[in-house]
Amino acid sequence: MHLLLFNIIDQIRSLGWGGAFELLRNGIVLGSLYSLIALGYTMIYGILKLLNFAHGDVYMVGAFLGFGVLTAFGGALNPGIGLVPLIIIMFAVAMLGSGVLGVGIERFAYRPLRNAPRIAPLIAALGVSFFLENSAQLMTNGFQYNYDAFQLGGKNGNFGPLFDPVFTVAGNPVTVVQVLVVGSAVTLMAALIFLVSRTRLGKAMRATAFDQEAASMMGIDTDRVISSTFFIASVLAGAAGVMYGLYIGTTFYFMGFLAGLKAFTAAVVGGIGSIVGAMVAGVLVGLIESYAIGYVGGQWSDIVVFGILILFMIVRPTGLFGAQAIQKV
Amino acid sequence: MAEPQPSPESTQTKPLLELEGVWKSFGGLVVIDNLDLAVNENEIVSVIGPNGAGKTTLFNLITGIYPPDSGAIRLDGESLVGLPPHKIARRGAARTFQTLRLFLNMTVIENVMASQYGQTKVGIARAMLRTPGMRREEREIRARAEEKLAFFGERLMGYRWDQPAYSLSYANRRRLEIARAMATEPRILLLDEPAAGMNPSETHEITELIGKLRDDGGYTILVIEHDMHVVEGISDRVVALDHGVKIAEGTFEAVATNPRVVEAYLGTSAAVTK
Amino acid sequence: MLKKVGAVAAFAALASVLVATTAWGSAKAPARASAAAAKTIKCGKTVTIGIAYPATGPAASLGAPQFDWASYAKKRWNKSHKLKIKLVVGDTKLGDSPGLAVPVAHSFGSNGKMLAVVGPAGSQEVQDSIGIYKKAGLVAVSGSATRIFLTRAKTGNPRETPKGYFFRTVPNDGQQGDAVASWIHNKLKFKHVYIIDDEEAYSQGLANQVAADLAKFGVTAGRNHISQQQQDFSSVVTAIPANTQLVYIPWQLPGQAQTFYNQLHAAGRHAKIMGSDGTDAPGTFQPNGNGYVSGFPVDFTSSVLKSFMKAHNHQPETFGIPSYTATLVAATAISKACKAGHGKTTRAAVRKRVPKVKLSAKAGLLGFGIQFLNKNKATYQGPGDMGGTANFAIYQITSGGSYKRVG
Amino acid sequence: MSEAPGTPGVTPPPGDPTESRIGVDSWVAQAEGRRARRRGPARLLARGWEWSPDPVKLLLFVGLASTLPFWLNEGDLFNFGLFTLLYVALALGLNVVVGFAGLLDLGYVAFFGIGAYTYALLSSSHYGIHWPAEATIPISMAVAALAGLILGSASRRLLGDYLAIVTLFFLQAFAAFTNTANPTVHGVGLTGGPNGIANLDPLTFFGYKLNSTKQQYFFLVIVVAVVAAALHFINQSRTGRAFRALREDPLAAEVMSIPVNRLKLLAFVLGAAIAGLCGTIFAASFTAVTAGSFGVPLLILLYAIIILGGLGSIAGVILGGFVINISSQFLAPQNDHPDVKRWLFYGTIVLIVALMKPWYRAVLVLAATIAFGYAVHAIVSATTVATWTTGAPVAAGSRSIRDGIQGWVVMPHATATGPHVNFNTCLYIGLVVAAVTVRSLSGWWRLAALVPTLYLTAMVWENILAQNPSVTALILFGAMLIALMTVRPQGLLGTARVEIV
Repeated sequence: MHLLLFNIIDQIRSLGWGGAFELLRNGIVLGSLYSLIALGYTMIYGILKLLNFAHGDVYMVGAFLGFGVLTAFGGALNPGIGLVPLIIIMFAVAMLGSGVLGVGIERFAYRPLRNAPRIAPLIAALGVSFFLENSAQLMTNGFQYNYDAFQLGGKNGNFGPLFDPVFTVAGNPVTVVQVLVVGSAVTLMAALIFLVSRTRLGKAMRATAFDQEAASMMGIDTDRVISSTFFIASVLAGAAGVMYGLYIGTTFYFMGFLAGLKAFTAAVVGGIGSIVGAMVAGVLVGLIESYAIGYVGGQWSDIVVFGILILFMIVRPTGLFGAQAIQKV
Repeated sequence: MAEPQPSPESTQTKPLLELEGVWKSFGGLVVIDNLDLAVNENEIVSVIGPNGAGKTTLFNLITGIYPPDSGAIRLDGESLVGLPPHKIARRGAARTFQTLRLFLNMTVIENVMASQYGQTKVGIARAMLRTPGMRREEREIRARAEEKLAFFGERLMGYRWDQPAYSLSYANRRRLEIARAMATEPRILLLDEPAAGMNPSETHEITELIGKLRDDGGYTILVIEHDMHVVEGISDRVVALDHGVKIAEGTFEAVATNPRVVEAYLGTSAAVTK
Repeated sequence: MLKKVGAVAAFAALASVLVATTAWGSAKAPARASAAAAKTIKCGKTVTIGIAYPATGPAASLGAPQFDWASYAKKRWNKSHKLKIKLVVGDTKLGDSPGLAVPVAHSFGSNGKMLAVVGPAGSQEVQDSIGIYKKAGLVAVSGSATRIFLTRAKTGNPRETPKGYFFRTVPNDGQQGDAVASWIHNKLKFKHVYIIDDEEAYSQGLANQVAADLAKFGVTAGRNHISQQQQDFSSVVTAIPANTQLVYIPWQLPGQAQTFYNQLHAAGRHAKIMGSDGTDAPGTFQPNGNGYVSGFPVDFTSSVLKSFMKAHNHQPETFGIPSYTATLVAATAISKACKAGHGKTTRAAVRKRVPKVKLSAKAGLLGFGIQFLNKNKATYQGPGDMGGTANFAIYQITSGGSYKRVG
Repeated sequence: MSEAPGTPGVTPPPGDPTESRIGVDSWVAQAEGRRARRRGPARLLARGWEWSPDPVKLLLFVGLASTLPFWLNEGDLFNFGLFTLLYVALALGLNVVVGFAGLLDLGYVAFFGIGAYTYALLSSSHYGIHWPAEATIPISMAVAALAGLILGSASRRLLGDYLAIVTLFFLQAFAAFTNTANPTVHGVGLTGGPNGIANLDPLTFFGYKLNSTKQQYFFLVIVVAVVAAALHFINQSRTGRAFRALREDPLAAEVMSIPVNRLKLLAFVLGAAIAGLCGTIFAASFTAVTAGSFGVPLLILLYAIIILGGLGSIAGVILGGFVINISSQFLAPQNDHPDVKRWLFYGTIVLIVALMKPWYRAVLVLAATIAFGYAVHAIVSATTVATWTTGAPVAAGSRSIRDGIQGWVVMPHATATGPHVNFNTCLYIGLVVAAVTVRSLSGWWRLAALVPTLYLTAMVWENILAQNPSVTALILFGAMLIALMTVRPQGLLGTARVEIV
């Protein structure tokens, strides 16, 4: 233990400020992906009190849809259309496709269980997750598929414009794709906040989340509101999937599980049901992970992340932004 | 935990349940405001007051669901402050809930047997081996449960024992809650709106029952009630609360005609004076 | 009363079951084990070989080429031989829970027609299940279990396999580690190396071996770990010291290695990168002129390889080639045993044939002929390992993506 | 909505017969009597099950389980018998936590792992310690129980989903600890890292070794019987009632003198101890422990078992264990029963269709599907190149089945080149879409849509699923969970729970 601590200090010193910045950057980029997925968990939990275990797999499907579009246009090395329209189409198809998938999952797996005991939809969610993950394995033969995003738009297999530096801090570049990921994540989150706080649908969502029965008596079509929530949540996950593909460069049928778990963690740490909480905590989880890998070492990173989270949950069980519910008796 | 022995002469002079200067606030909102309250042995005291007066919070404070911010709560001279609810139940304070919290998927008799946990002591090791002592205690638990249910006449007897609690009607659920509270062998019963949602004949019946609980069962009773017929019919003493403050105390007539009480009920004096 | 009688009866039944178990176990257990090995099996027209590989779970992408190559071996064998072979699949779910190598071994052992097994894939799977194969008298020929001690005879290591039951058609970690380390030290003359393993048994074993060898040469080697489900390596890249000349990544998933290279490069690092046989996949792992890989000396011009790639329409995965070879070894041993037994044979007979099988470099697709050792050799090899010139080759990966053998 | 005349078994309600009885509790009480009653053997079975006393049920289980070794070979005994019982025993422990006490514990598998590792450290050459089972079993159980106590007391303030999350983190941290951290103790990695610990001793009781699968199986039969009996007794005791009360309403239970926190801890500890016991048995009969063995997939499997059987029901858990393990074992590729798989698959589909009422609809659909298949096959073979219809079914069994399938289902030749590359993907997605469509249609439209859907199902099975049996098992497992939940959320032997009335 003592030795480990010594190693950490040594590592911090040897990486210096440049390394610290790099880890910060990596953590924020990864964290904004976690945030986007966590938003889905937290919205669905908020409205249905359901932990949608299948959400991570919707994200995986989104990544594959983006890959499908890329392949349909000739692949990253030889795209048939310009870079910007290509990326826009990838996002559009992946977001729409994941959204429809999310609505379908809700309609056929969860809606019949509205009045069942709470554990039933939870198990159905596990079933959906199993189904999606293994279907993806069946379709992909278990291989990783390369977006080749690094070469996207580049000449002769060199790095494309996505990996040009936008600016550098202490010699550490921040690339276009990193700005793109964080920027679109922030845009999507801003749009979401606007939607929830300002629009009719948002009001209906909040009302349904607060009391489904009362909301339906007030003339709100709760089924439609729930469908819309699933749609929005899945759209965000789909977008995250494409961003991941562009940033990391691969998709993999198994990728939904761990990302889903981390995002789920973020949703809980943020205070499940809280939208701002999910955003902040997503970035936080990304940062913890990044610094744990950089300073403590890869083999300890999961233990550090989960250990911190266990401690956090025990000290503050309602999460960062979750309200302490007063028990009505 | 030994069952509290009915103490000798001292109870005559000392109240059984005693609250002294109890405060409770939630997020800055004072719900119970410097409340003093005493309930004597074998007495029926009613707590009345408009919605939000802090009546149910009072019960929650006594049974340990919330701790008071300050003040003392004593049962038979011993402080209850800081004890977890199950220990308070063992000391002899049992309650029912306004919003009915039965163990719905358990059978009627199981509901009553379950709440005898505090007075019984066979652990899992003996349960696993099904020792004779364990089986004897099981029989005793069952007998006591049947005895409590018998208090309610035919309504909770016979074939009803083995039916799930959710199959009971509303009135019978209220009765079962009382039986369940009785099974913890309390010294004081806290009944939270026992007549709520009942029709006139059932209300009449419950009024009689509460009297019987005191007379035949020997319980001391603190009751929250909105129905003034019931309050009039059962109370030795009435305490009126408004915004956590005790605004009146005394006989039913005295309290019901108290101007502050009338005012607290928003001028609907008709409701108070029938 | 009824309950009491019932309870007493239940306990009596339990007790009698216990007694029965005792009597049965002590009498029959040892006798049955050798019976399975000696049982006569008719060869008929088709003989059965089991193939144990990870078909599902996180390592499924490793299992797929192994199965494809083994199936290809079956196809080619059946085209040119009268005695056909049939593959029975066993899914060991490497890395998933619960690991199924042991149940698969039990199933194979009880399959009355089975004569030999290709696999298991992972070294720890071999170590977990070899006892069961031994009991059933089955021989296991693995195309990917490379841990050294599996084949070291009588060195007292608890991970040693019983002699004559386990064979492999890959050179082991010791050979690969030596080849890699001496190449880094002697040819590249690098002084600062960073080693990252993927926390799987294969990867850790190889990484430890290379680290130990490099330490002997006085080369400093940093160490880090990633997980097999990880795909964002940017923070791992950050942790690599700036003066690092070569990053050694003995991983199992070539896709991961390629992603790692891209991220390393995107972060502005210029260290070379070196993979192992796990990442030896010319279609996937293409570090653009900055990489090396240690792999099987495959003859890329071979017509068999070309027709495989055509038939399977996916990138030229070479990780599965030793499973092809292993299938041929098993099939050859069985056919010889069947011939010797005039259409009948036993598992024991097949098992004894395996060490005598010899394949030419051309037939085996690997750049060396197959012949098995009978005793310990040099520092690392032992019975079950291949003798002769079997070793890993070092490839440089050119900027065009083709592999050029350099060592 | 009037009451059916002459409902037996319940005394008729008193009072005026013209009075409305809906909602009156005597009316509610007779709900059982009014329910449509089963007929024939199903009813006899249900009656017999309800009436037989509990020791008889236990004897029935032990009796049936004990016959297994006489008609299964060693491999099947291991996979079908030993595995099932191991899952049953594990699920019984999980049932204490989830079913009895209503705590959503997602870290349960970690205790199983702790038990297994404890055994591995105490009975192997890893540290050269070879203690006998009579010592290691209590120690493993105690260590697992202690871990349960620690996790339980750390998270005793947490409820519901929060508890689920903390326990899931615990499992992940345990997996990371055993697989990757592997701290060095006495010069040896404590957990062996990803290699795990191999060559464990067999369970040895007072010098007597349980070497063979049969011995281990019988030992496990005894363990399951004893654990089931003990849990049954606990369930019937005051502790069991307190657990149920706690599950129903923790606050009311606390107020009714039940020490809720201590009981939660007790449930955790009890579950963990059983998991620890299973861990030792698992480690000993696998002769090895590997970090990967204790992860989320196993957890999901166990949850599936207890939920399929019916939460809180001991008999249900045993039944659930049998159904889940045996069905997934049949689908596992190494259990080489080619015909069984195919018959199981088509049989299930025909059975589901046959349950349709009235009967002539079922016949119509089946006949139409068969005709549809021949028509499609004829059209495809007449209009396209030969490779579309020359594929061969995998492991078809007898020649006639093989020919029948080949002439009915469109099966492209199994080369993944040319126009067939995306055929399977399109087929699969098409089936999912078709199934969803059938689900949302009604009446004759549904019947009409059912015909091509059934045919697509057969095509997907022959072209994709039968070729990838291991993945198929998992896909069908997921689909089964969804279907079961929508059809019968309380599980097979569970009683429907009422949450809000």
